[in-house]
Amino acid sequence: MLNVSGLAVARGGVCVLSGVGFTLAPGQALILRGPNGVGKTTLLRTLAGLQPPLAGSVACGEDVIAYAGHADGVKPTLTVTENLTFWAQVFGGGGIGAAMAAFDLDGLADRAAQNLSAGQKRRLGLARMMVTGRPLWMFDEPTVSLDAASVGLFETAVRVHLAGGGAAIMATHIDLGLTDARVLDLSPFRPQPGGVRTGNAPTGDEAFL
Amino acid sequence: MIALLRRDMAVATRAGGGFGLGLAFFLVVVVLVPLSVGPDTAVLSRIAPGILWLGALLACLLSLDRIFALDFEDGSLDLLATAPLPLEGAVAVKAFAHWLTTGLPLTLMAPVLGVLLNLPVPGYRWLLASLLLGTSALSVIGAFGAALTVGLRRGGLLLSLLVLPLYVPTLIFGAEVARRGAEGMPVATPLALLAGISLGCAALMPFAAAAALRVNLR
Amino acid sequence: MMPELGKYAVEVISAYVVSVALLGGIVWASLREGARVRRELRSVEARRDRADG
Amino acid sequence: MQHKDSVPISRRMSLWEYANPKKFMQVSGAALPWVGGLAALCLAVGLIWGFFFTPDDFRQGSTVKIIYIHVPAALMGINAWLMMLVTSLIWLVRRHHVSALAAKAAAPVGLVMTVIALATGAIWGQPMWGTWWAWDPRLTSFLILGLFYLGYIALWAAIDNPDTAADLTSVLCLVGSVFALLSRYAVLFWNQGLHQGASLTVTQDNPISDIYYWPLITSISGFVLLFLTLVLVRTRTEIRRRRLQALLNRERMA
Repeated sequence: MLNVSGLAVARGGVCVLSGVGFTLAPGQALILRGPNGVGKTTLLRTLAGLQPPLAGSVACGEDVIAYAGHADGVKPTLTVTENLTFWAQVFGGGGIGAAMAAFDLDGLADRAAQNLSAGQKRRLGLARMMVTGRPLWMFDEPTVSLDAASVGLFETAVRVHLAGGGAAIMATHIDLGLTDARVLDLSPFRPQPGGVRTGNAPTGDEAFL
Repeated sequence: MIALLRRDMAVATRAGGGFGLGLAFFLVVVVLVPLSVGPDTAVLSRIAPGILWLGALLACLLSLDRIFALDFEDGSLDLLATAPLPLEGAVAVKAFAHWLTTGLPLTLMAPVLGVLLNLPVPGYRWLLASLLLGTSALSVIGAFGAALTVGLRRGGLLLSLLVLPLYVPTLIFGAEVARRGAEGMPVATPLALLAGISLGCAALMPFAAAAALRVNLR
Repeated sequence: MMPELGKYAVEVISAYVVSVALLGGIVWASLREGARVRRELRSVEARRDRADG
Repeated sequence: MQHKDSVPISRRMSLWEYANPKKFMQVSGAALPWVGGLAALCLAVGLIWGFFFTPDDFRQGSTVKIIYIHVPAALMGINAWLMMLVTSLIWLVRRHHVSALAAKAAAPVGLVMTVIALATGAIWGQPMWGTWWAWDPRLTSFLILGLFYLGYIALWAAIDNPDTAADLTSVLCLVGSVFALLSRYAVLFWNQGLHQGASLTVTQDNPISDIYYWPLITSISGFVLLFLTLVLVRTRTEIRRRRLQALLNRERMA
């Protein structure tokens, strides 16, 4: 489903990770780990196609990835149902019933998003992934501000998604109950100072060193 | 696409969406003009088309940064950029939503304010027509400016600086239509040129704006 | 040997003065900025060379 | 025959080598004293010749001497923008950093040229037209060009990431060029609408006799060379600045 090889990514013109490679098959989950600032978010954004890689390749079909960043993408003045329906329609119009149920949002359906608690808003943001109908979900710190019960809901949703032939990549610090997920520690992929050639077109600072 | 249009309209018109602010600003500008240039109705009716156009343009400018900034801050833009809808289409739809919630109400309000400035009677028709055409160009050009400045803190003032020179042709032709209309002169040429600018902008600017957005999302 | 500028002396001279001042200003600003950046770059390069040993 | 054809192609390819920052620094460093010296020489000769050794015009009196500044500055005001347009395109298509930085370097120079053209125009206009400022199409177009320069410079200054800034300013330059052209036509249309036929002509429209022509040409070459010198100096500064930033970034990473 996703084949990454020799990937180097840059943040602010500086190469932060290089030589990243892995493959992800349907039904698999990958957890990215590493200290703050190692480049987890940058890697996810590169995989999602939001920024071009410095080197290497990301092989992935069209319209496969759904990416949820730090922010929830929730409009405060719209209700929970309106928010979710909007994303469902943008991504080709699936129903929102399953997502509402999976993240226990039914009781909040008609509440404006600005009146939700941080955790409830987060659940809404995660439910967004379910209505996209995309097979590969990518999360950046999905469990921030979630309580234990909500983390459980999230795990279940991901597990159901994997069982249905989907896949997931998430950057997180806490231990989720996804025992069969692979873990990729990004620390070894930091470029060694002075010693890295990133191959093709020098981007950012490279040309000036 | 319709979903995006509906959502943007809903966000703009609900409480805190700033829907009425542009209209109120337009009203204030038009009220202040006679207070500053004096109550002479002959002078006012001569400058009325230009003042109405300028007021509408400034009111439109006020709300431009909302086109993308809110979606950028709350992460919606990331998800929109990876959605099946091409980003160019999303930009066009958002600019259209901006026009429906800003340009169109301003256009409809302009004749009412024209009364305050003694706009000559034949001018109303052409004022409406020119604003209807011209504000659409203002929205699309503004969307481009908003896309350029979306990632910047305090980008509002820079946005005005970038967009105002781009507004020059639209303003000139639009105000010319309204002025000639008010003076009973033929308006066909500037009207055609204004229509050309509006159509050209609507066709091409979404591409430039989408390119700028992609750069800003990196 | 000042040329006879007639009644427009003020205009002509002020035009030249303004222009030369503006040109001088951009030249001066460019050179000063260039010197400043060059100095900073030298110090950073020296620091790097020391660190490399 | 085929062998012969391949030579110019390879030569053309090698032109892009100068877009490499290191190569550019070498070449520009060697060329700079010559270009700068020639610029100073041409400017001095052109302006002194024009100011001291040309006769007054029978109609405009001594104000005609302003032409040796006004026309070259106006010319460079426009050509600097054209150069920025070309270098922006090169950056967008071929991603050569030097190209983007040259556009950044040229903008303030172009703005100064535009301001000089406007200022000398106003000073000249006062005795000739009886007003400092008229909303003549040419003057108005230049004012708008000045606004475009301001916006372009402000956008460069506002963005932290240099590659993002280069991309966005290039897009602005392209779109701005189209709108500057549109504005030019719009202003022509608008002014004719305001005062019928009352167009104010600048002496350029009259054929210039030789006695004014040669100092003018010298002065124009001086301005072109001065522009070139300043762009080289400023581009070198920008390259150094980027290198400085790159080294600091690397220190931070280590």
